[in-house]
Amino acid sequence: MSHQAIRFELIMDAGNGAQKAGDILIGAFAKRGNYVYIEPMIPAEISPPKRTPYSMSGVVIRVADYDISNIGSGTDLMIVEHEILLDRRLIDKEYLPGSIVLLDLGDEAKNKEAYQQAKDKAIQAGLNLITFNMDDEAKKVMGELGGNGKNMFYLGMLTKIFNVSREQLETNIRSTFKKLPEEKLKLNLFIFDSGYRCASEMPVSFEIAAHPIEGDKLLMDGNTAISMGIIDAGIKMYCGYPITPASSIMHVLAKQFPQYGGMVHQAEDEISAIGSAIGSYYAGVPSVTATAGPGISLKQEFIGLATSTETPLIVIDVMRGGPSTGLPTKTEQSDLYTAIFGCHGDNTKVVLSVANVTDCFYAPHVARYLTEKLRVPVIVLSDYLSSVSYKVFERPALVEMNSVDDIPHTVLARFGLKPLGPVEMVKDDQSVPGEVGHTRRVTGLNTSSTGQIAYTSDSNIRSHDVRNQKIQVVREAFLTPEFIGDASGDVLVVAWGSTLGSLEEGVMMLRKEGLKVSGLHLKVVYPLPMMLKDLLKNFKHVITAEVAYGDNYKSSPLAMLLRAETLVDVKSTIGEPSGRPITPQEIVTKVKEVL
Amino acid sequence: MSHQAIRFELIMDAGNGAQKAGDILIGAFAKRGNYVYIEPMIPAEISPPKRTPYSMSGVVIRVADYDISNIGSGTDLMIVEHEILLDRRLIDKEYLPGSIVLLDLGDEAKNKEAYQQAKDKAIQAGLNLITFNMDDEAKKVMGELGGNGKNMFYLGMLTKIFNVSREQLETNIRSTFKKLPEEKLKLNLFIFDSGYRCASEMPVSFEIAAHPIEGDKLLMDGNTAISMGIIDAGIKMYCGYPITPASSIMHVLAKQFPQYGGMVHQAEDEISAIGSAIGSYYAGVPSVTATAGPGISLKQEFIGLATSTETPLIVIDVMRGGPSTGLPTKTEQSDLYTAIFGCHGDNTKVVLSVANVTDCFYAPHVARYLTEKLRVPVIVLSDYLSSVSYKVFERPALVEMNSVDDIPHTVLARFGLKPLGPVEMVKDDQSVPGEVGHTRRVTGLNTSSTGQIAYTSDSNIRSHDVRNQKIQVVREAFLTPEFIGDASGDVLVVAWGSTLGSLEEGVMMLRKEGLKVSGLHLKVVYPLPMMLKDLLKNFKHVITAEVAYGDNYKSSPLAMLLRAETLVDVKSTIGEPSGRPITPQEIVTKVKEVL
Amino acid sequence: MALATETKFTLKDYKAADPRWCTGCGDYGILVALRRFMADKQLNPASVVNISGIGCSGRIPHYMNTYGIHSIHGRAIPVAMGISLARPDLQLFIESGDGDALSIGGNHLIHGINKNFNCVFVMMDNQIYGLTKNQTSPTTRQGLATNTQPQGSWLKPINPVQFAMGLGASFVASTAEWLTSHIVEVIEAAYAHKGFSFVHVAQRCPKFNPTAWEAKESNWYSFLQHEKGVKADTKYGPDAAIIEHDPSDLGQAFKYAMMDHKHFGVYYQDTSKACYDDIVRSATDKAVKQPRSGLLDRFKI
Amino acid sequence: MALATETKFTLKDYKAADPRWCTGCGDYGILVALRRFMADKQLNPASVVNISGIGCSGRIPHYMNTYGIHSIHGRAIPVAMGISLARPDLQLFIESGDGDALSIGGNHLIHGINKNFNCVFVMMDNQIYGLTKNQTSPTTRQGLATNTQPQGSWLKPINPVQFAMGLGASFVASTAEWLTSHIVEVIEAAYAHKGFSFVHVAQRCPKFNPTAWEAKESNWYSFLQHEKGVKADTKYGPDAAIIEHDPSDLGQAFKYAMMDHKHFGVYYQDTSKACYDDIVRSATDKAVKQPRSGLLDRFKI
Ligand SMILES: Cc1ncc(C[n+]2csc(CCOP(=O)(O)OP(=O)(O)O)c2C)c(N)n1
Ligand SMILES: Cc1ncc(C[n+]2csc(CCOP(=O)(O)OP(=O)(O)O)c2C)c(N)n1
Ligand code: SF4
Ligand code: SF4
Ligand SMILES: [Mg+2]
Ligand SMILES: [Mg+2]
Repeated sequence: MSHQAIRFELIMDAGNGAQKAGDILIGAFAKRGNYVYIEPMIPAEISPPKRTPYSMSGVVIRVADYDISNIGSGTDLMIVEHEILLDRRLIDKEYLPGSIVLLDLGDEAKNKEAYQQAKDKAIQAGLNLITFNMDDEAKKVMGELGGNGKNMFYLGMLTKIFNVSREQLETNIRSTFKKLPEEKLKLNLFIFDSGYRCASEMPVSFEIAAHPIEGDKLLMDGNTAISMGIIDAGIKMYCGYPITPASSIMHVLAKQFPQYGGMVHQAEDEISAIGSAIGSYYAGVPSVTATAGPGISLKQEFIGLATSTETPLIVIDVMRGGPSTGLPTKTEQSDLYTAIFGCHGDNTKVVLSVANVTDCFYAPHVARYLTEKLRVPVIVLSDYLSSVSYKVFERPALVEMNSVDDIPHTVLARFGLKPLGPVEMVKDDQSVPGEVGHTRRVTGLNTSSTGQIAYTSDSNIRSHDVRNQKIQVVREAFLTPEFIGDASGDVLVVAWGSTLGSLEEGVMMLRKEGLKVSGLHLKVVYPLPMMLKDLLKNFKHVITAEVAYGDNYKSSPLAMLLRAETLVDVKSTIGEPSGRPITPQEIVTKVKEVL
Repeated sequence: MSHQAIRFELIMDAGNGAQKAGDILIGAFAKRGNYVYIEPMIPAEISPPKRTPYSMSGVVIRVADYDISNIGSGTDLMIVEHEILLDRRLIDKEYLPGSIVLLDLGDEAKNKEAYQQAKDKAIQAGLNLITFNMDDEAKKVMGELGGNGKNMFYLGMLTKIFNVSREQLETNIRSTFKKLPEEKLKLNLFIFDSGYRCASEMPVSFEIAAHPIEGDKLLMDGNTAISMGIIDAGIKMYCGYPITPASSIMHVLAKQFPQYGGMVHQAEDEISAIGSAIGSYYAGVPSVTATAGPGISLKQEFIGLATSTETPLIVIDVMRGGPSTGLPTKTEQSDLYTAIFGCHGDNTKVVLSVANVTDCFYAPHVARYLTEKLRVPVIVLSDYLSSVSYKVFERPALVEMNSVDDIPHTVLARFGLKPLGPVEMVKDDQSVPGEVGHTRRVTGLNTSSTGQIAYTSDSNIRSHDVRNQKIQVVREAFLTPEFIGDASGDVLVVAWGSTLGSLEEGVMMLRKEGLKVSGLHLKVVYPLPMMLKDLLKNFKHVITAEVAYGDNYKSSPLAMLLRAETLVDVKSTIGEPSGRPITPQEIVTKVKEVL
Repeated sequence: MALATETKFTLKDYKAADPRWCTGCGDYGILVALRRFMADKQLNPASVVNISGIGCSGRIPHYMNTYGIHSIHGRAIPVAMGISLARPDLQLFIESGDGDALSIGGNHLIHGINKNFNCVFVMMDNQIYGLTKNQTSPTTRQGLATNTQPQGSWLKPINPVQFAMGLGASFVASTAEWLTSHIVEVIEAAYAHKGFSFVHVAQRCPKFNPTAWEAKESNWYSFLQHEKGVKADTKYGPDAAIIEHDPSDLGQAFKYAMMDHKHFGVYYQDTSKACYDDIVRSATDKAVKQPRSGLLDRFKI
Repeated sequence: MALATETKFTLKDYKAADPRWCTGCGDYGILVALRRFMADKQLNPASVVNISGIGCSGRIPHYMNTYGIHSIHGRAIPVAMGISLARPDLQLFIESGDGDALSIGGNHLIHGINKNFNCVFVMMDNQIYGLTKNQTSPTTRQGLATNTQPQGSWLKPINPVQFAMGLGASFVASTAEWLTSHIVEVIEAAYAHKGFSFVHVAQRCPKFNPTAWEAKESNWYSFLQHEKGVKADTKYGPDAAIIEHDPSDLGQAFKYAMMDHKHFGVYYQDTSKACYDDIVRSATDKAVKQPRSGLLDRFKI
C-alpha cells in the first residue's frame, strides 16, 4: 500500500512511555523526509493507577509525504496495551471504518472476559482487530528492566509496520537514552527488536513515500515555539504562575531565557504575575505573562489597569476545556469572550490567535509591536492542541527584534496586518522611569491628557474616545483577508486559531468534489476587519468552525462577533466542546448538511 | 409660577453639609405631597481641600406633582457656595437656558477676579445670575458653630423659594439634629431663618402643586432597597468587601440583618467574599455578595466554579465608571459584557438589571428564584445612579419569602418573566450537607450525571448542553415585552437598567410631538427574549440608550447583543461614558437626529 | 435535615471513588488517616464536608464518602468560611497543598487563621507542585532543580509551622503521612480543638520530589509529646527523639518551630482565642428579632 | 536614560499636585517626610518610582514629582516586584494602607517579604478603611463601631509589626507621621537597608477614626533607639520612654513586637538575607550568552 497520509496511535497506561516512543519514531520519520504531526494524549492526573480508563495516555501521529497541518479525521491503525484502554478509546469514535487495531494480549489472563468484550466491541465497530503477544524472551528482559520497556516493543512494531529504517531507529534510541548505561540500552534494543520481529509476521504494512525534505526543517511544539518567539521578539521578562497547558512556556524559558539575557519570575499567583509583567513594561523592559483557564479570569483586574495606564501588556492564554477547572488537558476555544470582554468597564484591546507552530513563533513579535505602538493590552490565544502538538515545519526566519520598528512587514502580514498608522495616546507623556525631566504618574483613575486625575464628563469621554480610536487604527491596518478557495460561493466556513489546519484540508476535500465552499481564517480575532461584512455577503451560507459551545440561540464566540459586526446570519455549525480538535472530515460532513 | 416638575441644585464644598440640607428639604417636600428624586453629588475623595474644583459636592433634586422616574434634563435653579464651584459646575452644562444661579458672594474677598470671571461665564452661558451675601449676624452665629451652618442658610433660602412650610422644616431640622444640644440647635435655626429672610427679598419663587399623596409612600435609595429586598427574599447571608458604590448595601445590612436572622461577613477581599457566598449556598443557606467595578473582575473565577458545581449564586454589581479604578463615584453601564462573558470557558448565567428603587427591592427575590431553580449564577446589575438616588415611591408589597416557590407571579412579571418550566441538572443529586444517604461531592472539573469526574467528549458535551438548556428555559419563560408607545413605528429606543426613567419621559415627549417613537426596556439582559427579533423588525430604526461607549464599529454592550441575536441594525446612538445619567432631553434630541 | 446517629460507621462507609494518585504517593496515607479518624470518632458522613483547592492534594474530597467541594486553586478557606458561618452543625475539613496553601492561597490562610473559624486545616506538604508537574513551591528545598527553577530553587523555603505560629494560629501541629497512628491522633487533637486547627503533614511525592522526606529513617526528626498533645509514634519513628512539650507554651513552641531540625506533634494550642464564626453567629442570635412585616415601616414619609 | 546627577534637588522638586486629603489627615505628614527624606538624600526624582494600591494612602504617588504607579487595591507589591527585577537602577517606594496591605494584599505582602526584593514598603496605618468610608480593617481596634461592624469590630486587630516579623522580614520598623524627624530617619534607615524594608507608620484619620492614635500624648509609647537604628524623637515624643535596642537581636525584637505597649524605632534588621531580585538577575547575568542567530538550531531535524 502507498499512502499520502496515515494516522496511527499508540495507547498505553500513563507512565509507560508511549510519548517517548512516539518522539523517537517521529524523529526517524522526519529524518527520512516525512512530514509529521503529533498530538500527545495526556491524562489530567499525573500517573493514575494503571489498568483503569483514566490511565489512558499515548500519542496520535499523522505522517505524510506532504506538509500536513492537522491531526486528521480518523485513525488508520492503533496499538493498544490492554483491553481497558481499548474499551475507553473506542468511546471517542476517532477510528476510521475498517481501520486496524493491534491489541496486546499480555494482560488477558487478568480479565479474559473483559478482553473478550473489548474485542467484540472493536469488531462490532467494524474494526480490523489483530491480537498479539510479546514473546517470552522480551517479557523476561522487561523483568530485568523493572517492568519497563513495553513501549520499545511497540516502537519496534511500528518501525516495521511503517517501514522506517531500523538503523535510524537504533540511532535515535541511543541518542534518546544516552544517559543510560550501555547494558540497559542493549536490553531496550533487544525488546525493540522483538517488537520489530513480531510485526514482521503480521499482515500489516504501510508505505509512506518520503522525499528528501527541501530547505531547513524544524520539529517543535507550539509552546516551545512561543518561547522561542518571545526570545526572538526581544522580550526580556517572563512572569508566570504554573498552570496546564501554559506551564511549559515557563519551563522552556526557565532553561533558555538567561542565555539570551531574559529572566523568568515565578510569582505567587496569576494576579501577581501579571502585576509584575506590567511593572516591568512600565519600567521599559518588554515582558509577557502566560496562563490558561482560571488564570485568565484572575488577571482581568490588572488587564484593566494596563488599559487605563496605557502600559504595554502581553498576555498569552493557552485555552483548555472550561468552564472552571473543566478539562485541563483537553482543547477548547471558549476563552474568546473573556479575552475580549473579561474586564469590567469599557475594554479596548487586541486579541490574536495562533493557527500553527509558525504562528506561535511570530505571535510574540506581533503582540509586542501592537502593544508598544498602541499601549493597549494584547491577548494571544493559543490552545491545548497547539501547545502540545508538534510538527515538522519550515524554519522561520529570525527577526532578532530589538525595537518594535524592526518588525518585518511579512510578519505583520502573516497576521493579516500592515504597519499601523499614527496613534494618539490619552496621556501625552509616555516616558520611562529614568528619563530626566519627565517624571510622570499613572493611575487606574481617569485622567486628562496631562496625566492628572480628572472626573469631568468631557475628560472621561475623551479618554474612552482616544482608547477606542487606537482600536480603529488596528481596523484600518487590516489587509484584505485571503480565502481558502474563491471569494464567493455557497458556503463560507470561518474559523480562528488552531482550527486552520482542518479547515484547509476540509475545504479542499469539498472543493475537490466540486462544491462551492470556501474557508476564511482569522488570526486577529479582535478587532475584526471592517471589510468582513462585504466579504461575507458573497456567500449563501456562512458558518463557523470552533471548538466551543453554540446552539440556535446562543452562538459560539466567533459567530456571535461576526453576527454583531456584519449582521450576516452566521451560524455556529461546526464544533462542540468535545475536548478534541475539529477534523477535516467533520467540516466536510457539516458543510454538506448545510448545502 | 406653577410648575409640574422643577429641578434645582445645591452645590457646596465637600463636608459642608449640602447633602444633609437636601435630605431635610425633600423630607418636607414629600410630606406635603410632592414626588422627589434626589441625586447626591459625591467627590471621589473623602474631604478634598475646600475651595478647589474637586471639592464639588452637593445634591441635585427634582420635585414634581406627579411620580417622577429620573433626575430630569437640566437644572432650573442652583445655589452655589463660591466661584470655584460655579466655574466647575458650569463645565458639565447641565443647566437649562435662562435658569437661575444664586451665587454666594461670601468668598468674594478671597479672589475678586475669579469671582468676576465665573460670573461672566454664567452670564455668557445665558444664565440668570443673582448674587447674595449672608447677613453679618448669620455669619457671626456660624462663627459660634465653628464655621458650620452655611447649609442651613441655603436650606432656609430654598424653603422660601419653593414655598415649603417653614414649620415643617423646623420640625425636620429638629428631628435630624435631635442629638444636638438645644442651644446649638437654636443657632442652626437662626441661620436657617436668616436664609429664609434673604430669599424673601429675591425675585425668585416657585410654586409646585402638592396633592395629598395617596396610599403608602416610602422614601429610599437603591442600595437600601436592595438590602431590604435581600431580607424580604429570605436570604440569610451577606458576604462582601467594601467598594464604592456597593458598600452601603453592606452598611445597611450590617445594622439590620441580625434582627431578621441574617449575617454580614466582611471578607478579606472580593474573591474570598464570593467563595464564602458559594460555601453558604452549598450548605443550604441563601447568600449574596455585592461589589462594583474591580470587584466583579476579581470574582470571575469563582463565578465559573458556581456554574460548574451547580451551586446557586447571586452577585450584585453596582456599576461605576470604568475601566480600572475609573470614576468610582460616577455612573456607567459598561459591565454588561463582563457580567455575561467575564469568566473563562463557556458561560451560562442570567443577568438582571434594575430600573428603579422598586426593582432594587424585588431583584433579590427574582435572583434567588432563578438561581435556586436553575443552579446557575445570577448577576444583578445596578449602577451608581440607582444606588445613591432616592425617591418617593409606592410601598412595595412584602413577600416574606421563605422558599422560592413563594414568589408571586407579579414579581416575576415585573422582570418580564413567567415561572420557569422544568429544569434538568448536570448532576442528578443536588442534596444539601446533612441529608443522610446523599453525600455528594462537587468539583470544577467536568462530571457525569452521577457527579463523578469525567473527561470524555460525550460527557463534556452533555454538561454544556444541560447548562445551556437551563438558559433556554429562561428564554421560554419570557412574557412578551411591553412597549412604551406603540409596537411599531419609526424609531424604537431600547434601554436597560436605570435608564428607564429618562426613556419613558423622553419617549413621551417625542410622542406628544406626534412622532412615531417607542421605547423598550429590558430587565433581564441575559438571555434575551426570543421574540425580540420580530418585535424589532417593526421599526424603521432601532437604537439603544446606554451610559456606555459605542461607535460606528464598536457597538455599546446592549446594542451588540441585540445585533448578534436579532441581526437588526441596532445602533448605539444615545449615551456616552460621561459619568452622568442620560436625560430625557438627550433622548429627544438624539431620536430627532435619527428621524 | 435529620442526621442519623444510631448507625455504626465502618471505614468502608467513608470510602468513595478509587484514588488516581501515583503509586507510592503519600496522599494515600493522608486519605486513609482521615477515614480512620472519622470511623474512630463515628463522624456521620452526611454531616462532614471536605473542602479542597486544586492539586494532587485537592482530590481528597472525591475519595471521601462525605459531602465535599473540590473548589479552586488556593481558595478552599473562603468556601469553608461560608459553610462554617451558615452551618455550625457540620464538621469541616480543608485539604490543601503547599502551593495551594502558601503560594496562591496565602492571604486566605492568614485570614482563616486570624478569624479562627472552626475547621481542621490539613496542609499536605510535598514541597513541590505535583499536579502541574514539578515546579518550585514555597516549601521547596533551596537548590532543588525544578521545571521553573532548573538552576536550583532560589529561595530558602517557608517553614509552614513557623508561618502559622507567626500568624497567631490557635492550634498548630505537624505530622507525616507515613506515621500511620500519629497522623490519626494529630487529626483527632485538631478536631477536638475549637477554632482553626492548622495541621501540617509531611507528604512524599515519589514522582517529582523523591528526596524530600526520608520516611525510612527517623533520626532526622523528633516527636513533641504531651498529655495535652499526642503521643510519639515509636513504631514508625523508632529513632526519633521524644521531647515532652506542653502545647500551651508559646515561647517554646516558637523555638521548636524555628529550628532546622523537624518536630512532629502538637506545637501549640490556645483554647482561649475567640472564633469569628461564633461571634458573628451569636450577634445574629442575640439580636432582638423583628418581624419582616414591619421591614419597610421606617422608610415611610 | 541618562540620569542627571549634578543638580541640587530641593523639597519643591519632589512636589507634584496638591493633595486632596481631609484637613488634619496624617497622610500629609507622611508625604512631607518622603519628600524631606528624598531631598536630604538628593534622590533623583527621575529615578524614583512610588507605587501604591488604592486608598487615601494610595494617593501618595500623585503628589510626588517622581515616577509613579497608582495601581490597584492591594497589589502594589507585584508591580514593584516587576520593576525591581527589570530595573535595579531605580529606587522603589511602595505606599500601602492597612486594608490594602493586610486585607486584600496580604498574600503579596507575604511573598514580598519572603522574596526580600529591594524596596521601601510604607504601611500607612490609620486602623480603618478611609477612602471607602469607615469600614473595619485588619488593624481596627476591637470594639470600634464601623460601618461594617456597627456593633463594634469583632476581632483583635492584627499587629502589623508582629506580622512582618513572623514572616521573616529583613527590616522592620515603626514610626508615626507626627514624629516629623523620627519618620524621616526611619525612612532613611529603611532606604539604606538592601531588601524589603517594612516600615509601619501610625497615621491619624481624623475623619473616621479620630480616637486611633493619640498624637498629643507620648506616654503610651516608647522609642527603640540604637546606633544601628534611629534616635528617639524627644521633641515630639517627650514623655516616651527610650529603650536601647539592637536591631540585630531577633528574640528581643519579637518581644517588643508582641507587646501591647507600642514601640517606635527599628525593631529588626538582617543584612544577610538574600534578595530574590539579585538572585534572579545574577543568574541571568552569569549565564553564558548565546547569539539569537542560533536560537532555532537545536530544533533542526
Ligand atoms: C488559578 C489557578 N492557577 C493555577 C492552577 C494550576 N495548578 C493546579 S494545582 C497547582 C499547584 C499544585 O501544587 P500543590 O498545591 O503543592 O499541590 P500538590 O499537587 O503538590 O498536591 C497549580 C499551580 C489552577 N488550577 N488554578
Ligand atoms: C479590588 C478592589 N476592592 C475594593 C476597592 C475599594 N477600596 C478602595 S480603598 C479600600 C480600602 C482602603 O483602606 P486602606 O487600605 O486602609 O487605605 P486608607 O484609605 O485607609 O488609606 C477599598 C476597600 C477597590 N478599589 N478595589
Ligand atoms: S505527582 Fe506526587 S503528589 Fe501528585 S499523585 Fe504523583 S506522587 Fe502524589
Ligand atoms: S478619610 Fe481619613 S485617611 Fe482618608 S483623607 Fe480623610 S482623614 Fe485622611
Ligand atoms: Mg505540593
Ligand atoms: Mg487605612
